[in-house]
Amino acid sequence: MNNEVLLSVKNVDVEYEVDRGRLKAVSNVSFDIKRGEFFGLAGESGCGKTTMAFAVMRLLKGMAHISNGEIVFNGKNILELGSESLRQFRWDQASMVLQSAMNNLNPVMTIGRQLADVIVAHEGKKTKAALRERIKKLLAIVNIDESRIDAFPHELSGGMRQRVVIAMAMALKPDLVIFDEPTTALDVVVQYNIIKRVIELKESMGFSILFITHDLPLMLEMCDRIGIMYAGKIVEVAPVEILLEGPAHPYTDGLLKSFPSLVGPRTKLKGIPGSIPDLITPPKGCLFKNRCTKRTKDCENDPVNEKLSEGHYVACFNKLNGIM
Amino acid sequence: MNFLLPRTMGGDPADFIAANNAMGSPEYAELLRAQFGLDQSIFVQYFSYIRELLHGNFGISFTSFPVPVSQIILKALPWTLLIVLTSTLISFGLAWVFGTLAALKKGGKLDTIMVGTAFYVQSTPYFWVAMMIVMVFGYYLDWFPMAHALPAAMGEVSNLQFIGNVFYHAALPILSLVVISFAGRMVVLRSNVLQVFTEDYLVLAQAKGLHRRTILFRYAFRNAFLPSFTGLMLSLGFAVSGAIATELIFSYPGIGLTIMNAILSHDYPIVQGCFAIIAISIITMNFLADLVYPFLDPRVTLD
Amino acid sequence: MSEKALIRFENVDKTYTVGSLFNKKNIHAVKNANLNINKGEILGVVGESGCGKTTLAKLLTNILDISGGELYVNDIDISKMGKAERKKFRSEVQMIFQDPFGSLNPAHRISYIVGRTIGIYNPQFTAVQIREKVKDLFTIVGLTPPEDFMDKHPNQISGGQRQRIVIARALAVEPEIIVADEPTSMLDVSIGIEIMNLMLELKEKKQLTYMLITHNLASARYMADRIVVMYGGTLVEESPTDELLENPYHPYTILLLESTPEPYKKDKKAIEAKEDPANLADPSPRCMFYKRCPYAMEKCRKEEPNWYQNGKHRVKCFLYENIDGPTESLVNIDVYVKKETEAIDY
Amino acid sequence: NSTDKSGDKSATSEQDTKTGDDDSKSTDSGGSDSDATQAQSGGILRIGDYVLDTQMNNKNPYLVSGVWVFAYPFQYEKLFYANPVTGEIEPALAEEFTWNDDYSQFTSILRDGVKWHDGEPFTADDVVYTYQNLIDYPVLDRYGIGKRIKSIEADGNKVIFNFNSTFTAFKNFSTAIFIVPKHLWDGNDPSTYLNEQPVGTGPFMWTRYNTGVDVEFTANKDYWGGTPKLDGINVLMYNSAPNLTLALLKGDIEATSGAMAMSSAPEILSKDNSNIQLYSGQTNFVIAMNNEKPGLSDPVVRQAMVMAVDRAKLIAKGEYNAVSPVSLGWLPDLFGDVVSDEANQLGQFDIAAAKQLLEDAGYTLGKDKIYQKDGVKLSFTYYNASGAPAQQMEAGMVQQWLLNLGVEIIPKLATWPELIGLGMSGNYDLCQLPVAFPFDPEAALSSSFNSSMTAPTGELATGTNYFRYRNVEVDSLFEELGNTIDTNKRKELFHNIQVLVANDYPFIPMYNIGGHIPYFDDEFGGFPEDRPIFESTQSMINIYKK
Amino acid sequence: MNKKEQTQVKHKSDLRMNFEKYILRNTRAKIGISIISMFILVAIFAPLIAPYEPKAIEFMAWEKPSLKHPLGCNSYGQDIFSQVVHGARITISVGVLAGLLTSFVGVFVGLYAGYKKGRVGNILMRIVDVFLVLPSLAVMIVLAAFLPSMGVINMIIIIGALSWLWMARSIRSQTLSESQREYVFAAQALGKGDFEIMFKEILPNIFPVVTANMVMVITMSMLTEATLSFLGLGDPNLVSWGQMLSIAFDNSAIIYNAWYWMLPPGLCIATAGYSFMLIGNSFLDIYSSDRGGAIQL
Ligand SMILES: Nc1ncnc2c1ncn2[C@@H]1O[C@H](COP(=O)(O)OP(=O)(O)OP(=O)(O)O)[C@@H](O)[C@H]1O
Ligand SMILES: Nc1ncnc2c1ncn2[C@@H]1O[C@H](COP(=O)(O)OP(=O)(O)OP(=O)(O)O)[C@@H](O)[C@H]1O
Ligand SMILES: [Mg+2]
Ligand SMILES: [Mg+2]
Repeated sequence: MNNEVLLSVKNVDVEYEVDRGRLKAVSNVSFDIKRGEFFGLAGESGCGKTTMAFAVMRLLKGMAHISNGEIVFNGKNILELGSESLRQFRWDQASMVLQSAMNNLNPVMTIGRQLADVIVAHEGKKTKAALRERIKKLLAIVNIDESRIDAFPHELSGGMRQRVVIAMAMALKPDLVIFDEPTTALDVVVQYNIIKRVIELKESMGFSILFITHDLPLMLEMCDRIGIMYAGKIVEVAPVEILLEGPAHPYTDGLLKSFPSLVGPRTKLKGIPGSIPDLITPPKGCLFKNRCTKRTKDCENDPVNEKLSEGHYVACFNKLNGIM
Repeated sequence: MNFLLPRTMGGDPADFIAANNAMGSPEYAELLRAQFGLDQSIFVQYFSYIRELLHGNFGISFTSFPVPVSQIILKALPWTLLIVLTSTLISFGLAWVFGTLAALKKGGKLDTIMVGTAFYVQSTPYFWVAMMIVMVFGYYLDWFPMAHALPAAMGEVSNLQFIGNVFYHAALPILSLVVISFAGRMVVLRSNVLQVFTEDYLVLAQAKGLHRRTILFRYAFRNAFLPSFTGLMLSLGFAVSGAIATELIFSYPGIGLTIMNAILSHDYPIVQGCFAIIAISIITMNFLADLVYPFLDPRVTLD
Repeated sequence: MSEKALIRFENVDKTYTVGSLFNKKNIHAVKNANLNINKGEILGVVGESGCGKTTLAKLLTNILDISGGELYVNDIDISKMGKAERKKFRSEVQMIFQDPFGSLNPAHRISYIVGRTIGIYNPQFTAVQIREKVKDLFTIVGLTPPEDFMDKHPNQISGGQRQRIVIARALAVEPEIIVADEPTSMLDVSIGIEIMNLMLELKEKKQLTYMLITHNLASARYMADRIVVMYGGTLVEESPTDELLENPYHPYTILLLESTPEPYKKDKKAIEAKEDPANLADPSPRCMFYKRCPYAMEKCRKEEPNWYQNGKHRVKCFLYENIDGPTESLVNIDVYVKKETEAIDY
Repeated sequence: NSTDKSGDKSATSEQDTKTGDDDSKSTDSGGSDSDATQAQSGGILRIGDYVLDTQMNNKNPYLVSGVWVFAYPFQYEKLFYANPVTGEIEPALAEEFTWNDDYSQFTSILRDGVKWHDGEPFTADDVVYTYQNLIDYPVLDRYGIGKRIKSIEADGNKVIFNFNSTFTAFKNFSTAIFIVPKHLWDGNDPSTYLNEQPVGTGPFMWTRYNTGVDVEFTANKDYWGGTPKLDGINVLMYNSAPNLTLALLKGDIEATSGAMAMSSAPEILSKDNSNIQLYSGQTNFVIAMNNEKPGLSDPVVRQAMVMAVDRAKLIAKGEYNAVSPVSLGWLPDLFGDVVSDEANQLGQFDIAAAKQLLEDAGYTLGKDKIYQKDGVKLSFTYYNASGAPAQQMEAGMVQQWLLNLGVEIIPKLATWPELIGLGMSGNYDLCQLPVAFPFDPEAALSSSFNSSMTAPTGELATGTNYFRYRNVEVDSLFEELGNTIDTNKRKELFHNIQVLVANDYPFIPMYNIGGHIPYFDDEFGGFPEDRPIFESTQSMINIYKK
Repeated sequence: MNKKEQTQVKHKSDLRMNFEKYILRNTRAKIGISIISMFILVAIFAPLIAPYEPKAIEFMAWEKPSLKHPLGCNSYGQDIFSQVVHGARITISVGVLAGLLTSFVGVFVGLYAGYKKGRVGNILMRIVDVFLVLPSLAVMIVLAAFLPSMGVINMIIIIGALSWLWMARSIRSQTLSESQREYVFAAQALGKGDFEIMFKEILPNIFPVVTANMVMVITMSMLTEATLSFLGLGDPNLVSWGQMLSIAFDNSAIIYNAWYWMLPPGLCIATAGYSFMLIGNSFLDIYSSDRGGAIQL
């Protein structure tokens, strides 16, 4: 991993137009991903992770729009891309694996055809033989036997389908691969296998990963750095080691203490009582204040992002662990 | 049921014929009854009906005694099939194209107009549409013939001319059937396409940076078509219902009209025969659909 | 335990019939299950998706009928209950479902949902009494003040609150046994842990017996006294919780343990396992895990292993077939350790 | 072939018929002789008919079901022809006839030089064969002629019919029997013979049927009555009367067979060159009254009800004057001089008088404005055909008139077969239906008014006396009629019967359905006026293209 | 006592909530409701609105539209405008009553076959399938020929007898999927009776589907009424829009250029049906988006 910044998200706001008004699903979010970095994004359901990922791919449509900020990818603001250059940007530079393996693939096309589509769309027409050769190699990297090239998605198990999508994501050697909860529908054993494979691929290819999941233990085991989102904002970004030692934000702390563990004493865990505030009419000040044990009257103001150490940012008035 | 249903109708066909032709003479009606086999008990009638059916016979018509029902039906069926199948295909094709266009521009002008019109047309009485079509295109404008499946006194013509004539005459009936069925189909296909647009694989297809064309034709179009395929086959049953009014209005020699008249004149064998034929053809269609479906949708296997 | 257990599964089978008229298949979702649950105990059931956990739960709550064997609750064979017995049974065994969004009828107010349940078992109660009782229950499950919630519809409250309502509804009939099918898997962890805490608390207060189904070993460890591991419709291992984690017998249990992410555990080895889902439609006797098992023997393909028992710890695996008396685990983690792969390029 | 015009004169006691052909030709073609000569060039007349494909399978003129009656008169001929326009019986295949003294033997002398369409000569054997079939196959014999025939003999060009007893009406009945060729039919069972390719003696020959579209007929150059001026006729098939009308007005056809939407009559007549030929026929539309039902059993009530119905308005509004009225004496114009004028005058529309009649008879108006007497309220069910809007509209008018009179009507619908069933069983109070009769005044009257032709309510009537009408006096007149041979005496008896029946008011007359044939004569001429345009072979041969 | 009142008040507010949710929030539903209310008002006050007795044969046949006769007179000399106004009564009530009848049977059978399954349910669905294969219009004609003539009631029974089939099918499939939802299992585990589950648990959840279906059936019923009338199976003693069209066709209104006779009844049927469809469709839309249906992309 070098220190070159691949993706820089700066003060991005995303709003959904809903019946009751505007829902700010992502507000003022900034973070960087370095080349070759395995970056995780964690947070409770509905905190805006998927929205953020879709914003990076510019897949948001219809009622959603990015109302503020910029997303700089390889030095280019992708929010300014025209439709053809956007098409070329997608997948060639950043690819994405969606949550459910079942529905990621078109059920009525062979996986070979679907892989070929990607290649043809970005590299132009090729001979059939060349294409097949390329696709077989691709399948091989995710441990799928090349004989399955003409299989339909329903003929494969969930894990295999997810591997096919991963192979697809690797096909054009992009700089960034976004995984949006890639394995929640899979069993732990399969999930473990797949993610290990992804890491191997990352090591040898050198792409960066934006990894979104609920599963904090998994993330802690796999990622280099983690961003914690809460109610549309990033409250803390920190390298894994720091988080394991002790996070700075009370929310991160609560989150980490919500996971039962397989090792260590069987102590009682606390969780975080309460729930995410309504994002259409958010309260003033820190959005976490209602659930926070460390709440003070400072919290009525908006906390600002502070850099604590290299790669560690937090937005809180009452940081834990005295790290300062 | 085919057998019982028509028989539940009141009135006796033999009496009716006798009254109209023989001063209502009961003796004469009795003779007719014997000739039609209606003098036997209902069970005997039923068994002979079943026996004949197993031999592929539908019995002999009363009102056009002594012509076998199958002969009557076989003459009428092709015409009905012609207009029903052609109109179904045309309306399906149009619905597919326009449904997709409307779905693509959901909420747009075209979509609003199309959907609104479709709802409206769907609630229009079918026969009325047909009447209006006859009135405008057949009577006032005189672009198409108002009646018949072929020109009168056609004489010997080449095959090409024959086919030309057939479609020239079928134009208005088909148009009327298309107008009516197009609307409903379009709404369905539009919502299918919209449904497909929400599928993850379509989101992924977009993320993949595929060309718009590819997304539309490879991913959206075909998948949107699949759910309505079986419905397409079932809808033929409705189309036959529609054919009754069509054939009445366009003096078209099909099976709908045959049924209608047979019912009105209590000609059980024809009613039975038509119901049986229609049921059989719809069941066959469905069977064919089931056979073809696996080729269209690999998720379904044939076994 | 000399006394008979509260719940006894004796060779319980469950098969689903699926497919069309000409192409019928039997899915053996639960096979030959033998299991006791004692009063006041929390039994955890873990296993991969589709291994039959939910089926087991539905059998115990009598939502599904068993296809073979016997299932006793309080010494009553629940497949042979009469109407009155069934009603009594319903008030003894209650279920909490995985999906708090689906298990509450969105058409009713939550006060009705809970109140109606009380009403069924206490027909003598007046509306006022029921309302009071509902308020009590809401307080018990931590929905305070109850008045704030009474008249809401399920879709007006959060997932965690819904799951609390589900628990309140289960408690409304004052059951002895609660079967919880992944009660927290649809919830955010921070909320889920509270639900687990609530369940533990209620167990003490009300002397409940739990069957807790989960696919997460860590949650099972947090809650359960004893854990049963299922694979492919069969119970493969059963043991008190700590013993299971320390000394897992079955190759599958070990795979499960090693695959569970555990950031705090040092020196984790990278492992890799075959993926080959168990085929529940194949009726031939065998160890369901044999295709994926690094230790698989010829025998595993042809016969079903018997229980090997070591005190309260028992396992169904041919590795232990000839062992008499207590033993350490015969499975070495290293069989799963990933071999080095050459650099990847494509 | 058509030289023997002298034979056109009938040698009967009935008055001379006009010798149709020459006269009518000269009158019709009037001042347009040049057109008539041009006519030799041919032309094909297009006629529309309300006919279905199911009627095209079977061309057996004996059968009554599934046949296309309209086409027979072009192709087949009978011994005699009953002309409904003039009410006379004209010679056809038989040139002359003689009766024996007690009217139990009838000799018909056949026309010479008649040929079948296939070139075979027409002989007395064909006539014998035709009539013998009626005896051998009762199901073909709807008027029950066969059982009255003792024997039939051919003798040169004569056919001698011997009857079991006096059978004065035979000549009338013979106008209903088409003669079929023995040489083609012999050996087939005539009760199921389909007669795929009809061969007759008429002026037009069946050429081709184009399924569901039309039937083409070609002129029979060898027709005994003269070569038809047209090359052929072409009958187009339509499914409904409105469609026929549309086709006629659009110009797809020059004439219709008679089926048309009555309401279109004014519009058709408003066009140039349009005509509608009207003549009475063998079906009376009436509102049958069950003379046995309480209330209706009182002749005064029946009379009042008849008088409450404005028949002229009914015909004008409901049928656009395209039908002829029905007399209370039953017989329509086509029966000529046996029709009683006196009967026809009875029961004129006059609601006030009708009310008075009821009051005089002791009926009183109830609170609901309905007359009643002795607990019997004048409230009747009124059956009417479903699927026939014009009928229903007329029923609505009648209902209103009867309500004006003070009689309550409960309308009910039934299909045509059900209506007939109701009529036969008598399970009705009022029932609006058509009653058909043969071309014989005696049979027409007897079948509907002889008490032997009815049965008590609930049992099936043996004839068309659906009214449950019984009058001893009438019955005895019928008996007398059966024994009377003398024409003048018979005429008197007919008159007496009609007057008696009319005075009993057994039904409410509506109208008589005969022919109402719209046609355009801009391109074709020679349409006859003294005979039906299409029903008579003689008239068809004179139509020509201008 | 007090309690009861309270719950009743609650109930009302519930209804109002649904009303707001399904109707007021949706423009299409609003349009539909307003058109249909207009028709219903016309139907109720028909005698006040119509200038003449609809069946009175009093005027000149084929009169063209004029101030005296806004839509002219028909072939018998009846005032067409009065007929259109009165026709609303019959056509709409046939539609609505047949819709209600259909819904009643369809919901019951659909719920039963979908929830209880079992032999009775299967047989019911077999019957449904058999009937669905036959062309419904033809079967209706047979029924019409068979049933003793009873006018509107007849019509309603005939339409109802066949249209419940589709409804039962759609309700059944909805019930099938609904009964896989966990609240149904929960109800079973709580020992609720089958009928309570069917009608109190499942039914409220598929209510929008039922309503939407019902509304569609109403439209279909009005169309069927028109078609049967056109085929001559209607009750001629009543003035319905279908009956008017039937008579117009039979009396060759085309050749008289009598658009004022042929257009209004057809347009009325279409408009009334259209507004019902609008209502039904917006119900379904809201229902499916309530269920987390289509998320727009
Ligand atoms: N299409 C949409 N229309 C309106 N609101 C939306 C839409 N999609 C998402 N939202 C809202 O935006 C917020 C963020 O949603 P998002 O899907 O990004 O969350 P997430 O963190 O990915 O949640 P999860 O972990 O459940 O996937 C949520 O409150 C959600 O309700
Ligand atoms: N109603 C049913 N009909 C047919 N097969 C079923 C049915 N329910 C479950 N199965 C099958 O039985 C097997 C066991 O299912 P079950 O739901 O008990 O698994 P589970 O362990 O609860 O899985 P999960 O963790 O995904 O909830 C699976 O293969 C499933 O496909
Ligand atoms: Mg998400
Ligand atoms: Mg489960």
